[in-house]
Amino acid sequence: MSAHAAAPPTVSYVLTDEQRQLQEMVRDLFAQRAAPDRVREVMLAETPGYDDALWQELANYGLLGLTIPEAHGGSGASFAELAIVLEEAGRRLAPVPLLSSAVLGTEAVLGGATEAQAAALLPGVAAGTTRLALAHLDLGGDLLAAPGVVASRDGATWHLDGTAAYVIDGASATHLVVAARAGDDLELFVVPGDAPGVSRTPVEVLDLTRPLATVEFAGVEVAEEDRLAGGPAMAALHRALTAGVVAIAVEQVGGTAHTLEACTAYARDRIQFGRAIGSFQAVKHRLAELLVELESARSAAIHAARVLAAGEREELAIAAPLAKSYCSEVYERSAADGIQLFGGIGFTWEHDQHLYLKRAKSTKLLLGDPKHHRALLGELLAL
Amino acid sequence: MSAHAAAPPTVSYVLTDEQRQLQEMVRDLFAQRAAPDRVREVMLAETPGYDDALWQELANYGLLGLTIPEAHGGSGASFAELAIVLEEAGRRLAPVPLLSSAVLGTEAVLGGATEAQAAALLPGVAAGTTRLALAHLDLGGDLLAAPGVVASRDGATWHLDGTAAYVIDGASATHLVVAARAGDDLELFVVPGDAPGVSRTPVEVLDLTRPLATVEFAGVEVAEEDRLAGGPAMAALHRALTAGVVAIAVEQVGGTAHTLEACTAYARDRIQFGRAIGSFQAVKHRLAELLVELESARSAAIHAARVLAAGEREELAIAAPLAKSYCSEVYERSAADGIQLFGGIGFTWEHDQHLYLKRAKSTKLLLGDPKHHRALLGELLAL
Amino acid sequence: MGVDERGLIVERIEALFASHPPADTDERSFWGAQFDHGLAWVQFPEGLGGSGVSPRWQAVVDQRINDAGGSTRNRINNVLGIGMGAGTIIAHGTDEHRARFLRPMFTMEEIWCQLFSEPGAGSDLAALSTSAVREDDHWIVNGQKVWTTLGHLAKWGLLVTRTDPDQPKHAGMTYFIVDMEADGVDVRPLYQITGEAEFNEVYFTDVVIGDELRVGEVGQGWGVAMTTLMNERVAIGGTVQPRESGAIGEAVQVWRERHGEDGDPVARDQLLQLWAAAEAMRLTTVRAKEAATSGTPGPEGSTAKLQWAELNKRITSFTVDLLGPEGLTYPGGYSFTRPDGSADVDGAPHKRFLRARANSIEGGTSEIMKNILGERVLGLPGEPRVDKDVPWREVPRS
Amino acid sequence: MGVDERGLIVERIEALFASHPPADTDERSFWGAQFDHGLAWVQFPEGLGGSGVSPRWQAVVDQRINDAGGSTRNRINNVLGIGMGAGTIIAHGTDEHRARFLRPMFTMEEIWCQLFSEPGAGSDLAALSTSAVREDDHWIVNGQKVWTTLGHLAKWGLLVTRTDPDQPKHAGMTYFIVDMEADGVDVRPLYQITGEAEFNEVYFTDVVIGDELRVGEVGQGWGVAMTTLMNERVAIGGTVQPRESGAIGEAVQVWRERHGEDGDPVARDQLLQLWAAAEAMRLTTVRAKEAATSGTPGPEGSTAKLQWAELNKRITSFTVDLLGPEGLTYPGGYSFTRPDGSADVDGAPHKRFLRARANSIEGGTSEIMKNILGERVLGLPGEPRVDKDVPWREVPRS
Repeated sequence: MSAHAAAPPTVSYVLTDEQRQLQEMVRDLFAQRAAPDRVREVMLAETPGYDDALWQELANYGLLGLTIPEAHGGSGASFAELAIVLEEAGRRLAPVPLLSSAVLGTEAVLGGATEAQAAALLPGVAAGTTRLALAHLDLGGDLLAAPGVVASRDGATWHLDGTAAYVIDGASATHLVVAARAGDDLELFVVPGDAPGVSRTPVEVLDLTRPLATVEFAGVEVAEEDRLAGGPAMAALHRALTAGVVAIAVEQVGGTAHTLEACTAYARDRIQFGRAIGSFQAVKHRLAELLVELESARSAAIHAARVLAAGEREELAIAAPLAKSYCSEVYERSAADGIQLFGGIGFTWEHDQHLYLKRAKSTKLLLGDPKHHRALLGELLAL
Repeated sequence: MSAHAAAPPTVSYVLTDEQRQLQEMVRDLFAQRAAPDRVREVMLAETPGYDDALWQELANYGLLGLTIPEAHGGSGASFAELAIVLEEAGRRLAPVPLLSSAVLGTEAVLGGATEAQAAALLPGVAAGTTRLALAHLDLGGDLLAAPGVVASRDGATWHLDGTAAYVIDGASATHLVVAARAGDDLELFVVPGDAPGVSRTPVEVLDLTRPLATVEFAGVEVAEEDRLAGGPAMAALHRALTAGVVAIAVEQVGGTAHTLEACTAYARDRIQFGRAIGSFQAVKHRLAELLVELESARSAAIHAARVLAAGEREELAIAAPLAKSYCSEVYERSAADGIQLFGGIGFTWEHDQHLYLKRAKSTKLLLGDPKHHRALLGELLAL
Repeated sequence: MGVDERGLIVERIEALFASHPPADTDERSFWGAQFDHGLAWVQFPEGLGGSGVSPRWQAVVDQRINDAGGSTRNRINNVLGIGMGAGTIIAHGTDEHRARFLRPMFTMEEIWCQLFSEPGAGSDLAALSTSAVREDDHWIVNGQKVWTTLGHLAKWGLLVTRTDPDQPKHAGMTYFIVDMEADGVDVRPLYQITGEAEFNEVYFTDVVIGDELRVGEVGQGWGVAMTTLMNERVAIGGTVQPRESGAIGEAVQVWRERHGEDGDPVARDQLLQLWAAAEAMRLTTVRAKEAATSGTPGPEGSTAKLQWAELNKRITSFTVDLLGPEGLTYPGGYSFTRPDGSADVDGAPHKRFLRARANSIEGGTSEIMKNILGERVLGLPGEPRVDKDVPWREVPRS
Repeated sequence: MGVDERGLIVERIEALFASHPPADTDERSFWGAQFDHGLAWVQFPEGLGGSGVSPRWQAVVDQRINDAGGSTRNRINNVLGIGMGAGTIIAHGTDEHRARFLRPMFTMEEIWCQLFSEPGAGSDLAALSTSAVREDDHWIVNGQKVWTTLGHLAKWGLLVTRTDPDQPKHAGMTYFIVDMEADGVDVRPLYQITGEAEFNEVYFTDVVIGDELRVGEVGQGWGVAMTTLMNERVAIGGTVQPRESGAIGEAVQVWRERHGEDGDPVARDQLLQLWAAAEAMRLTTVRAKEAATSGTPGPEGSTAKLQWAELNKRITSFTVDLLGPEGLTYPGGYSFTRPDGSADVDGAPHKRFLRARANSIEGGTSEIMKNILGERVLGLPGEPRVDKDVPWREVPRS
């Protein structure tokens, strides 16, 4: 029953002064550098699928190594700080590979690499020159399903064959962290994105602001030293995915907050029947409900990010699926309601609300949908 | 795939002139004889648990034998006409054992009795002097679960032992139609309510307008001639329960219609902030949604009643669970919203809305809840 | 009477089929003959494509045409004319309008579009500001309209304008038929969240319309527009579809293909909830159709529109969820093209999910529909109005 | 500063515990001493039960008392006084009020009730019509109040009256403390849908109240009442509960007892949806409590009240469904009794299901809460008002 214990008091929900400064700085940065026109420009460009200048700027501010130890070029902060960046990125749909590289890839390396491997990889990640992507799904795409890539060993060399599906930022990453089956075991390999035998095909995605790729491996040779050998690969993968789940929840809160703000501003300005539409209860009450839902979602996401940062693994096992299931549904509902609240204009390509709807729908399905996470929660709570 | 075929065109949704006259007559009758004060008087009285004078009046109008052949004292109409009576009864929560006697009991006899047994029983049912109740649930109370009564045969005499739970109008019925296990078979027996060895205990019910009883059988002797022998008992029981399910859906439509009408009238009259509350979108829109839901529920219930009346068994297998699952949820939502719309007064005992909420909750759970019926539907549709 | 009507209609169908075998006649010729036989809109007067009988016989006619291999696709492909414009012209047009416009509308020689909504006048249509100023025997029109289905294909448009800004908003409007090929009419594609441009924006710059193309009296445009809109709301969601068709049919198909009997029980229960709601709604259209004895669309039509819109949104969203990770994709990509025809929806569930978001906006938002149901059907009082009884030009707008 | 406050409070707790060991002192004496040590409402001034520090230290005090075996049940059992009346008296009362009422309120020697709502003034509290007419140094009160929790046990009532019907509705009210044992006060039980009478109706017939019991200026009653209501809405739903307690705890218990791991997956997913919502809401109260640095309750409290009410209704209804056929029963029957104490809910899930229906009505309906959130938190404009700026007696009422 210890899994039932309430959140430990070590977790604080109030931002420190430093965290508040970080939040303001990042919010301003994305407001300037990830304005809607820029987001659209990047998302409609053929390549590279992200905004490299903005990415470098994030690196310059030390925001790509928040969870990376200082010894490996990071800032040695925590996931609580990274969560602040992710929320603001979600608010603007910032076109940078934070989820793939700073969360999924970094956590997989932190969990699975030897000290030497970490020392070789992570400084580049923190500097923004290495961009990681996690390739762990087969074509069926179930979370934690047997990966579609098989690794076979030949002396000090491994060969990878098969297909990894729905790889986030898979086409633009410099390195792929590949989960592969090796007999009955799972192994993680770090493979350059342009290694011989690797072919990467962009997926036609619903959410153009987050590129996905299908990555095929045909006899790709990987040296044994590029197999993450610091611990059990399954645990490292689990760590990466749990962090990914929490990151998505935080990002969803940012998107929901944006939706509420944008809709509220519109409801104050838009006049129909001689009145601002926000004076009609149909609009006002829906926005009030959205506010309530947003605040709850924010609580769930912050809680998960804080317990992750605090390393409270038992509580994280509850907090992560709680956050992912709850925030996904709030984001989807708010993004869809947003279209309705904006009315006809909200249904046009030129209006931004659809970008949030598509992000909401995609993140709801990514890394396990709400039902999946509730089932996890049920197991943990023995319900 | 034939189960998928759309409703056959033989079923008409428009009332005939005769049916419309019946509807008006019954509506007037219940408006006068089942006014709220009278309903409360009957529901709070220790005995008999129903309004005998009203019951006799229904009998005098021929309304208790609508589905009984003329040869057995009925009017030889159909379930379509009975549905009209049930909807109006549901609208007023009329304190009469229509569901137990005119639907469940009558259908069990019609389905299970020999011609001679029907001739002996049904004229009394149509005349209102015989009131049937169906005793088919064990204490677990699952729909169609193995009954809690066991029948053992000794020559021409049967002995019944065990407990039947949640028997609708079980304490006041003159006769119980008892489903009992006899070895691997199911049998139906008709037992006088005051037979030696039968003890009936009223249940403390949520919905005081519909009494339930626990009926215990201790070595109750039943003659072989009182075993329904006209056909397989399981089929007769299934027929009775299907009719009961449809009857409840129809009754739920009546209750929903009453709720909408009462709330709408209140919303027109009740003034707050210098305006009728029905002028506020929070109230107006909820009532509009309720109207939409009511009309759909009505369609589902009428459809089920008509296909039952037309004997279209294949379509009935879809229509009955559709109606029960859909109408149950609409009724519950509308009855609960009704309390909210009436505000504080709706939370008082003296206001009638709670009687509808309790009826809605009870009928939702009675004879299988919505999830149960959707599961049935899923099997039929092979989903 | 019903017996006489049926006899008349059956007789005319047989005459039509004898002279123009549906399967062997080109569409345009057949529709012309159908019009001439009084079978285009059976409730219309003789000589105007009708037979002066109850509109319920139209379903019999269309069924027979389809059964005989003919086409009724003109009703869809020229829906704004045949479904909405024709009734408006019959009710409010001149004899010249009726003689000039109805037949080529029905034969699809001339496509029609509707020019009501504006950027500042959506739900509050009566706030519209596109101006028409009279000069002698013609009017000069300036302004912008949006959400113009088929605007790029249309020959004629149904246009509502502001002709007197000093009247209260509902009193200063006038309704016209406008030639979409006239000078000063600029039709631009309006791309939607699906990546397609099903609608257009239409800009009017000093467009000249002869007074003979005015429909109804000057200042009576609101009443004429209401006739058009009532027809629209009946057309949306009010037709009887087969069981398990449309959005729920697609959901069932995805379920069977990808999940089936071993599927997640939670998703199955959600599917069955939607199935039940869709079927209950469908049965309501069956019931409403059977109950409808007159051809005058009333506020009941709003029930179907509201319910259909909300349910369609729920079902199409659920269907994408059923796709699992494939829900992350958009098969075919965002094309930025202009689809053929009108608002019919096809293609992958993903596109239908996005397209359905507009269901509760187009043809009257769900909020407006609830106002209508609450006020016109349930008799609830309206809200205090700040935009009535004052000149249009003094009412705040955005 | 926080360090000083903590030190002060800890010191006072220790002094209190030394002189009055919580486990060994009778409740009334202990609460009196707690008041005298400035630990009743820590944010209040010295001498009035307070220590003049941030209200967040109150939680520390109460925790310590509970840990030491003492009781804080006075906060629940005299909630209308301690939770709402005290803050009102501090903010708007006279020094005499503060000296006379606070201590016996805290010790529960005198129970308090609230007399705001009327049959014709529910959500629209400012429409109230109970009249107070001045005669020399006293007032004569006539009218009816409803929903008076603890009315039958109370010594004192917080009463809002209409003193000037010719003023606009918000301007003509005056607030009093009324002696519930005075002549002309008639308290009658008000039975609810649970079969119990948790509330009362209170009738006033020529009740005399001395002017010294007026709170705030004549005509300023609305502002005083708002202070009371803000405290109420914070009290409802705003406290931090343990995980899986309250309604969701009961639902989980029913699930474990009757369903458990073999239970229906559809019901399990519904349970988990509710669990997640309840936990997210609970975490919000944790977060809000941590963020609260000042003791002034603001509109944020409305979030918790709205969310808690709606969720509690859903959970308690779902719990009855989990009971299956036992949901048809009402264990113990409808008793038509008056329960002890205030609005705390216990007993079978059936009764909690019924009781929860009032959650979204009492203390501000969910509709009113949404107006407040929309207007005060989100800054959306209000609706056009027809009941302002005109004399109260001319505004339509029901």
